[in-house]
Amino acid sequence: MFPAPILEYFRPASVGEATRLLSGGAGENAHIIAGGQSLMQAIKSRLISPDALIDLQDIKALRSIHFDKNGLVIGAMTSYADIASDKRIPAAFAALCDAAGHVGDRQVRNRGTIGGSLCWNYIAACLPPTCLGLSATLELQNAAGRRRMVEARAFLKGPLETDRSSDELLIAIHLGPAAARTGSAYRKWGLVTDALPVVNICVSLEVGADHICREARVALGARSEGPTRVEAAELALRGVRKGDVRAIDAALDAAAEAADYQSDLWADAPYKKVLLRKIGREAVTVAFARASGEVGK
Amino acid sequence: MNAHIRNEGDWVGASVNRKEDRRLTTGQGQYFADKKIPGTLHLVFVRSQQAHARIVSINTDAARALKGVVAVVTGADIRTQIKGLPQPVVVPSFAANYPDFWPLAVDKVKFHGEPVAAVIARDRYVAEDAAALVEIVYDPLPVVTDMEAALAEGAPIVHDGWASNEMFAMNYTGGGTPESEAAHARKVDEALAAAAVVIRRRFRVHRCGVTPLEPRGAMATWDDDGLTAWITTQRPHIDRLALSDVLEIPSDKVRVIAPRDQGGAFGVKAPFYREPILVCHMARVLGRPVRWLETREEHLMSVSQERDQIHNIEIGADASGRIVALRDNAIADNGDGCEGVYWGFVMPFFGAAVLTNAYDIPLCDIRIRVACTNKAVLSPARSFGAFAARFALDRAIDLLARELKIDPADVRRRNLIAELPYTTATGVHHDSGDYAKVFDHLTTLVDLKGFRAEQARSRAEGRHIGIGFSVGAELSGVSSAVLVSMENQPGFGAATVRVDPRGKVQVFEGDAPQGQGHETSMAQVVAQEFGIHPADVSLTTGDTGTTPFGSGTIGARGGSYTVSAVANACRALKSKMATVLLHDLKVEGVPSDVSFRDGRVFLTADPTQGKNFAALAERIVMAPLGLPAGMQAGLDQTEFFEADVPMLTFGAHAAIVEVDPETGIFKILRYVASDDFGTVINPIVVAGQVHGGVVQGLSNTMFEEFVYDENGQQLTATLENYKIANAADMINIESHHEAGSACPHTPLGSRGLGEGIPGPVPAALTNAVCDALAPFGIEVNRLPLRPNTIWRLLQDKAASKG
Amino acid sequence: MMNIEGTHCIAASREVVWAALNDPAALCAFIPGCESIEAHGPNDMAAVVVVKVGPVRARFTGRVKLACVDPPNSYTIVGEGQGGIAGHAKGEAKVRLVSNAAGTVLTYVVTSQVGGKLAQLGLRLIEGTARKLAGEFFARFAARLEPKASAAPREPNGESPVSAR
Amino acid sequence: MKRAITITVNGQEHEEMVENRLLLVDFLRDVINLTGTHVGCSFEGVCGACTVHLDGVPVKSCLMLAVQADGRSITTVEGLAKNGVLSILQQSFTEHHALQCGYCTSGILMNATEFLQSNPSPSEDEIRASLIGNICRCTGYVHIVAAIKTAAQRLAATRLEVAK
Repeated sequence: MFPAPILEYFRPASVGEATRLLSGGAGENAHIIAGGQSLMQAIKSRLISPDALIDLQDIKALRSIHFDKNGLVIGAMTSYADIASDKRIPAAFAALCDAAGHVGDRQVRNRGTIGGSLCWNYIAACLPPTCLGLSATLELQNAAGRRRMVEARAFLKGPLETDRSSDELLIAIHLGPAAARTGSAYRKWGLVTDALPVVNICVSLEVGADHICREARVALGARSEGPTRVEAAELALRGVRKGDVRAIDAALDAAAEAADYQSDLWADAPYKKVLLRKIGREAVTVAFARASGEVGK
Repeated sequence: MNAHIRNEGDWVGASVNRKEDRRLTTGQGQYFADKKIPGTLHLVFVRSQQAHARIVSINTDAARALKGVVAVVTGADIRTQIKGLPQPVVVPSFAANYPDFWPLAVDKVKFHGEPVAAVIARDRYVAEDAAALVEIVYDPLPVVTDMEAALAEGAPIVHDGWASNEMFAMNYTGGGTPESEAAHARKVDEALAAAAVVIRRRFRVHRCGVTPLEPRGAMATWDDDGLTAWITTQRPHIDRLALSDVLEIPSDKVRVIAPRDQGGAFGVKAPFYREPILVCHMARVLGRPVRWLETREEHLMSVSQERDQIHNIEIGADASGRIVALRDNAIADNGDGCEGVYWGFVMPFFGAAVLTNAYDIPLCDIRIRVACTNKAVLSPARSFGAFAARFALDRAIDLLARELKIDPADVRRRNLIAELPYTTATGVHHDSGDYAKVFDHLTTLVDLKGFRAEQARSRAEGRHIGIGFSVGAELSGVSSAVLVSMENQPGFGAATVRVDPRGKVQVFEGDAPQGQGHETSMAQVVAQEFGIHPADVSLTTGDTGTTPFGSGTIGARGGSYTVSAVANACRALKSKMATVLLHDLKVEGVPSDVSFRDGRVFLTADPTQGKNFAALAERIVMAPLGLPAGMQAGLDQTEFFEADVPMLTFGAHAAIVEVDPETGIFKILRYVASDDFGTVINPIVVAGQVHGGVVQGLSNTMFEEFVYDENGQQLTATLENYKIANAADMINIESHHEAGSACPHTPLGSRGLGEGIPGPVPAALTNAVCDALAPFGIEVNRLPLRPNTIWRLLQDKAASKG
Repeated sequence: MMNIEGTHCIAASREVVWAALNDPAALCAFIPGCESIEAHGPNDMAAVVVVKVGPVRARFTGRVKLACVDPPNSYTIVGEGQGGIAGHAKGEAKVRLVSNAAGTVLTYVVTSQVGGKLAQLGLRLIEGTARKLAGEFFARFAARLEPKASAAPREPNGESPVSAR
Repeated sequence: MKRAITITVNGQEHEEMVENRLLLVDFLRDVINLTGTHVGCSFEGVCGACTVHLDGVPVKSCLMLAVQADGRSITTVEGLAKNGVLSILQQSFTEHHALQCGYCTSGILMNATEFLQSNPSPSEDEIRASLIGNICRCTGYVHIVAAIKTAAQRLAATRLEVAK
């Protein structure tokens, strides 16, 4: 199946050029194409028929992973493959590597980008709940050059909806600063390996030297209303000692309750809660271990 | 002779690298979509978004007005221009309700995905633009998507004018009159009543299929010579006759070519479909080449769906586990039933006919009803019709074993057909072999005794491992005796072998392989017979203009029928060549005194007396002087092979799994197949067939499912939603054929294989899962086998225990 | 097919609420993405609705009908439309009004079905979107009937006055 | 709606006028007639048969527009064999019977060629995970995994040879 006619194709070389196109230069029905691994599906199926495409591939500045005084900065056009293979990403943000390393398949990971995933905000996506669970802050810029920082929580709205306004470009994803002894993990379940998640979870834990969780963040995706943080589970994890399976399960049960899952082709709603407990245990266990520096990514 | 042993220098039995692979690994394959003719127009179908609705109006103005569009056609346009189906050549010799249909829907649509209109344009992109502009107004009708509901009183009727949705029904046993059938049923009742143990269960197998990676396609040209059509098809010769009938073109004016390389078929490309008819018709109407290339979405919406059966089974056995009687009331969901050759119901018909599998069951009462619903028609899929039947019976046997507290392997072995030949209650002929030996080999391979000990230890540690068995007596070619009634076609295998004056051998096969490696297997046989190298043998397939008539690459006939025709043709030519050699050497003798080896033809008794193979061929073809009296010149031979009895291939499968009872998630630890393939022509090719067949079966069982919602909307028309197993989900399948024995009914002793391999898979896997969870006592009698299902059953069980 | 249920308290009399529920112009204002509604006959209207989910837009043209009309207590509003290549959609809301001290309690049960490409592709999108649209409809409805609305417009994170379950 | 693009394919530069909406896979197959790259799905981009290298990295050419590849370098299956000599991986595929119908093979070869560069001594699990983006319907993957394993060993031996 083929795209409907696309009148214009732009390939800006800079953020400024891209935002100018967005603010009117490319016309009303212009779409940004990052890696295009989701957008091209929508374009080929003609659920979306853009008059113009703004391809960001030439904006080299958007493709980087570096550290600043607050923590980690990932350019919006950084591919999943680059994130998954970056050995410098610390345990606090290792969930990002878990997620990026299991999106789709190798080919998709080579092309797909973190920024594209966040701006598309598909229900069954890996990166949105991960950035939510890591309390990422997103940096956007408009044609006037105004930059604004938005928390992932505010940015990610319902399915396919975000806080990005039509003249803004997502520039970077900021993570941190993270407290010492913080570890995170992301896990998902799909009917076949690495499929779009039927349930997924991102867990980030700050753990004391006594192996007791001080702070926890839990985010779930694969919900019909978009990704969400689960405060009940976060509260329940605070004070939990590493390896306390019963307490961890109780927290995950709270997460499952709050998830409000719907049945779909792959699993019924009650079973999704079971799956969440399974992958959640794994995520919590790995996050604990990473927090205390016991395992790498 | 052990089937797998071969002599040094033999080509038959050697794992020869395939001749096909150089071109296929370098991108030089010639698949359907790779064939291009300048000036070709592209046809795109507009398909129904409704499952059941009257067509109120179709507005094609906007589509026609688009630049680049050449034509837009609807059912109303073509129904007077061409004949619809059914046409005799593609109708089985069975009494059934055959729905009338045209390539495009007329008056009403009957499933989500039915072609309603077609756009022909200068390129595919424009054709798709125009297709989006065709406006169709529907008046929705009540939808029926459940086979039992479809057969109930008062159900919405899928086909106008039908009294009910029953397309086909059959009682296989009991003699054919209502009285004799009733009497027979009473006999079965009595046997069941007298049995020490009776199992009664309903088994439900979901809709899934084989979905080759290359979708379908058709391209046609029309000129003074008539119609030439390139079609992704397993049976070009049948398509040719059918096109001739439907389009009312003399058959000598129709040539059908199946591309040399086809990207898999597994049965899906065997029916005579509606789309190629329209492509050919439009090429004639427009006088230009027209091509249609199926999208994956179309493929998943309209073909490649099979299985979808319910089996209500009763089996009775004595205390030792010997089955004394079997009853099955089976139902199949055939969608709209519109498809040439099979009409969807031939698969479930066949599945019920082979229900008893390789088991000796003396008394059977087997019936089937096939319903039409608002879904796509069933299309053949590897393990033709039998997939569901295999699941039902081999699950029932496990339940029987559990009831009797006997190991399911023992119960199975006890019931295997012990003495061959054997004819089942439904009339299926089992020809030869030793089923028990093949099965015993399997239990040895998996070390059943050792496994049971390990299982006990594991359970003590809280690990749940289990083993499951199943068997399959599968098609090894299909004889005319079966095929004439089932598909209205002959069953023979056909091949022409031509030795050219340079000593190269050309083989012409009327079938159309799709990845089975015929170029290599046939070359190995020819090389073996003539004592030449397989590199000197070429194969031409699938072109009705150049190949002998054959019914198609179906039912594992490559290794049984076609290869036998090739061998017999070689032998006839050898006899001729040997006769000429003796004649030229002025030696008294018979052809069997002459050997063919290492590129030479010589007297066995005196190897110095002989000729190069090529030189002898040149002498006969190019210098046909002084030939033996009465002998014709030339070295072309066409043979039609038909075994003297219908043949089967036997295999036994075992799966070993570990299940997590908390989630129902299971892992396959081992999957072992022990098969009897008779004389194996190419062991590595055979192993590949087993691996692929088993993985298709596993994928069907665990992942794949065509889902229709209650409105008949098909929700699984992408590979995102129709999940196929990937490499990470699968393991190394273990394939063994050492326990096989040469088939006495074929010249090489080979048996056909490949077709039925997925059949035993769902029962083996499900039995293994249930065995692992035996302490919980759950029964999985419904597919797909998914963690969710297992978990749900465990929950229900726990709840019922309170 | 999915079911969405909700309850809404509106500080207006049942008669006022009922009148609004029967006024095409008012309905058009409440239905998210509604471009036009024209009355064709009693309880029968033609409507054009653009459904927007993020960057995906589909324009549906179709019919809106009222059934089981029991003034001023309840009715069923049924809409169905064709969205061209996107597919087709059908939705029905059973609406019930009960007076209480604060005004009117409106309860609704929405069932919706989609077909065609939407059903194949949007499987996971539709549930959330349908809830969102139902929520928006009744939130706007409340906002319109209560100029000094205590019911705030729906918040992005689901803190809506509508309790969708 | 049309645009002039220059794409280097298998080392050869192609300058063509194409529609903006033309998919890269159709550019390869229909514009420059390299039909070794195949199409197996509609729009979902799941089957992997169309996998090519974009600047050395495997991507799905059905999920890209040709204009997106303007100025970049593509390698297709036709570019793997050099001077008629099969690559070690291609050779290993033919020896292990790692293909039946061959329709998925081009995509798998392109994916696995680069995979073995990035992970020269993969475990079986890693090989299987690397193939998730390529559906094979015929082989059950067993021989494909074996062929990649063997190729890894041979490539290692070749590197050792070069090092010596």
